[in-house]
Amino acid sequence: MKQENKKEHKFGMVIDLDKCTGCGSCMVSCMAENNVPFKEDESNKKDSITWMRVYKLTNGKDFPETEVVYMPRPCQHCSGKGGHGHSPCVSVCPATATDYGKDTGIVSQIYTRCFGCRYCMGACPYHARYFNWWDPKWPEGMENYLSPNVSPRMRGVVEKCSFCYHRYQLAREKAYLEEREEIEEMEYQTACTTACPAGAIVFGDLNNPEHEVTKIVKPDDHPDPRNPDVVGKSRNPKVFRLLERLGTNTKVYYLSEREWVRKAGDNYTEGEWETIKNHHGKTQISHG
Amino acid sequence: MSAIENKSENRSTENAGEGVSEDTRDDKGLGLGVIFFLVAFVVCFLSGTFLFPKLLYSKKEQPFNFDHALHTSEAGDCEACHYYREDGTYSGNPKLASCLDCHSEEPLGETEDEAIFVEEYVVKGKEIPWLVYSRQPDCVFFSHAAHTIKAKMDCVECHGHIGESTVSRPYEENRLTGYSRDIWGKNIFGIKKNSWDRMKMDDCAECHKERTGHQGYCFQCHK
Amino acid sequence: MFPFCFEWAWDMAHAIFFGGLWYAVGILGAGMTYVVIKSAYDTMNDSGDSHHH
Amino acid sequence: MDSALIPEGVKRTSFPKFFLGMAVVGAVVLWGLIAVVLIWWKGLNQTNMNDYYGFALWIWADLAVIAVGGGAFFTGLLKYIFKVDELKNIINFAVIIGVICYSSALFILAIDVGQPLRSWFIFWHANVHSMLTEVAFCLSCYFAVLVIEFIPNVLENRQLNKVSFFHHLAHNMHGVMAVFAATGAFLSFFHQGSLGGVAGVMYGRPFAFREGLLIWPWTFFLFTWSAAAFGPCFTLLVTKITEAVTGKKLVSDKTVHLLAKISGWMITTYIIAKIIDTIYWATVTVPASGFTFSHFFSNNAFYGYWILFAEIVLCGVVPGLLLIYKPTRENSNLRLLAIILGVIGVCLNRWVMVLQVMAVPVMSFDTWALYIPSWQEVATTILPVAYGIMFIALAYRYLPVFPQEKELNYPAQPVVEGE
Repeated sequence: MKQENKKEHKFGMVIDLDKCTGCGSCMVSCMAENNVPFKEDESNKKDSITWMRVYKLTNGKDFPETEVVYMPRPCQHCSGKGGHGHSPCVSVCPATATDYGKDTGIVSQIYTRCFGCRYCMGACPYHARYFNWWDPKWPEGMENYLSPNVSPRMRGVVEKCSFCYHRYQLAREKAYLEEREEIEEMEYQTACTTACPAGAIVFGDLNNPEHEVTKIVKPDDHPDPRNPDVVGKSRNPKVFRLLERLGTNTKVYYLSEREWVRKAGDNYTEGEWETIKNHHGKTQISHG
Repeated sequence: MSAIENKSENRSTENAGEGVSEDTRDDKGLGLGVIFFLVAFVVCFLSGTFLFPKLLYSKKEQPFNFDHALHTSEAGDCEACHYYREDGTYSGNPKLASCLDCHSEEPLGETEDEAIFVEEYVVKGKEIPWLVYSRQPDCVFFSHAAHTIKAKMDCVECHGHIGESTVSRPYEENRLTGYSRDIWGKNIFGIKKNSWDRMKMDDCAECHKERTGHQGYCFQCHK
Repeated sequence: MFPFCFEWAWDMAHAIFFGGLWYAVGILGAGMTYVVIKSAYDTMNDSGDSHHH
Repeated sequence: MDSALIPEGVKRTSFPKFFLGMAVVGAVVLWGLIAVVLIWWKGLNQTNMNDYYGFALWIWADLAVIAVGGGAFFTGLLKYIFKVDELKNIINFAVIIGVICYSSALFILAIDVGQPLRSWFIFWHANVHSMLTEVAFCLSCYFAVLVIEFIPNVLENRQLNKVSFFHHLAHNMHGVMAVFAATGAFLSFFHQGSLGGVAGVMYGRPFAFREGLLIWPWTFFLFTWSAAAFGPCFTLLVTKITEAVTGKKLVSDKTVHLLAKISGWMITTYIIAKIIDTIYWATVTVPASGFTFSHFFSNNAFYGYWILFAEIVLCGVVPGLLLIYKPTRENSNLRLLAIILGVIGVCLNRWVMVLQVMAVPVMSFDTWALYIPSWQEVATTILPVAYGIMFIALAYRYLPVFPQEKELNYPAQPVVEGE
């Protein structure tokens, strides 16, 4: 009976920023999939809800050197310092309305438990957590199109991306019926992954070497020698994480050929980037 | 507390008036206070035990009576009507179409309920608005497959002996939450004797802890 | 908050946090109970002039 | 009209005048209550908070009133545990200010949460690892302590004290007050600290994050220390204001000088620790996360180095030095300047640790976020001030708050000492 929790997964994604066109399909599919409410007037982005948000970054250079990159940002599902599950938001929630699922690596959010103190929002540097400032108001008839697999939220609670956890629940349910132990890689994919027309998002189990995401990211289980709080750093020199140096240990990785994009993923003091950027290339060689 | 206050108020007025105190008077005040306290306690206790649950829950009747015992003897076990779909999800209460596998516009029995069923629902082609005793809140994900197939649990463990019932008891709805009373349980103190007496998160966790060694992460049962 | 709450665990963190908390609450409760009972006792044993000291 | 309720041997303004004053302040309270009803009815969309500003004006107000309310626990600690007997002349008032501050804090928290009816989850489903849980528990328990400390003073009201039981209760409560004060000091230490911890543990926010001792970031200790240091400043400031309004001397210079001196040394030691913390943070913690110190104080319309200077030097070092140097401490104008600066200083610190934390961009492509509170937020923040004024006015009028009042204002009459 204990088999249920025997195998630990670590679901994560890698987003190829060079493929992303900024079309916004991921945002739209996410909102539709997860019953995300919207406002009549969406012009103020600071109080509207977009679990998956696409940021626009530029290299700050004048024409003709101007380059633009679009960066989709779901909840980063941080595993926290040292990867022990104390993500910035989970450890601060006073009412245990969010936890770190050690069996999946997914950071949950339970709307009926949350009482809206918003401490988690303050603690999250990615702005991945959103508050329901209003009760959701659906246009006439749209309620019938809400997904029954995702519970709707009420005003006054925090919500965020769940890596479409309900899809995992449903995939597992099917596996149970067919008396299988495990689900296939393609049985559990997030809405944004499946919606991306460019195929920029790859989702899977970072603990499973067969999964595409693991093949791209090649996560290093050893702590970063420069910062013991950081684990799961990618051994692919083209892959980086957002604000990796803070030790949040996100499970959303980004991939880009362009150096300025990789640099934009974190903060570096003057001259630091030059010493850090090739770090992984070096360790890879020394590891053989 | 009230006894003491009664007494001291009593005393102070006397003192203001006469400047002397009499112990007998004091005792009387104390005695009244104790009686008041006891009466208040009994009133609160009784109303809390008997009146409060009546106020908290509204009783609703099912559209018509459903005889589980009769159906299981005719149609087979639970899964004959409450089956799994191909994608692993659980069908829950059968739709009218399933009923029509056996029933038709010709009543199968002579009961009044059969007559209501045929006239109101079969003839009109309307789904039966059953009130589901075990309906969990929106935020709950429950996989029947995980429990009955993977963990090989029996329906009775959570649902009790509903399959042997001949009458549909009234559905009790919590006026505040809108949830079925079967979630909290019949016992107002939340005490349970059988595994099916309650369907709270605590009950899920208790069983999970016992059988899997962990009460589960939030998303195991929430959506 | 209580051992029968869902989140309760018999671990060090809970022992320290709630140990300290219930200890403080216990002192406050016991102190107030003592004071109220003693005052009730004093009131009953009052001689006519004692409360004007 | 209400002369039977007024403490014996002291003079109070006429009832109509008192009533008029209360009505004016009451109007402000009413304005605040309208905003409260709006917020509870329509939700937090009535504020100008947003997803960048989950914590805003209210949390600042919360932290600030608790910091300045720290005078109650620290004065109680000195009076009952360290037996600084001179402070008996101001302890009642310190406790009253504490009760006002803490009830306001709890009230602000009740309007600040998105689902007020679920507030009990913080207790029932407590996550012991969250600093906010510690805040909630210790705050409510400490508020209970303050109420317990305030009860005897209420029972000493001329009419209430005639009730034999109340008379005994007040007397007996004084008898065991040291136990309550010790428990209060314990609770206070933790909740003042955990309020500091709220910011300090946010390791996703480099502006707030601090290393520390075991599970407690340095801000934990700095907050406790600063509340103990600046709390008495606020007690003295409110005493000064009350004296100015009533036109009476209520606390003797000796007591004031003593408390000012203690506050001065506490401020000075605190500010040294704060400077060390800031330097360590700026030179070690901040660069380790890839930031430069200047990042936090530039490229925006409001937060510049001025706020750091104002908090640490102008409203920290200056009042500290003014209060430890005897001639300036005993000069009433300079002392007043020092305590005003001190109160501003601690409020600024709390502001920085809440609002600036939210304003600073962390992701390299993010931008500074500034916000202006809505009138509903302002009204609900002013509400506790008005409520405090009413509370103090009522307490001063009907309760024997200042044991020295008679002796300082009516020397001709024979002095009858109370408990």
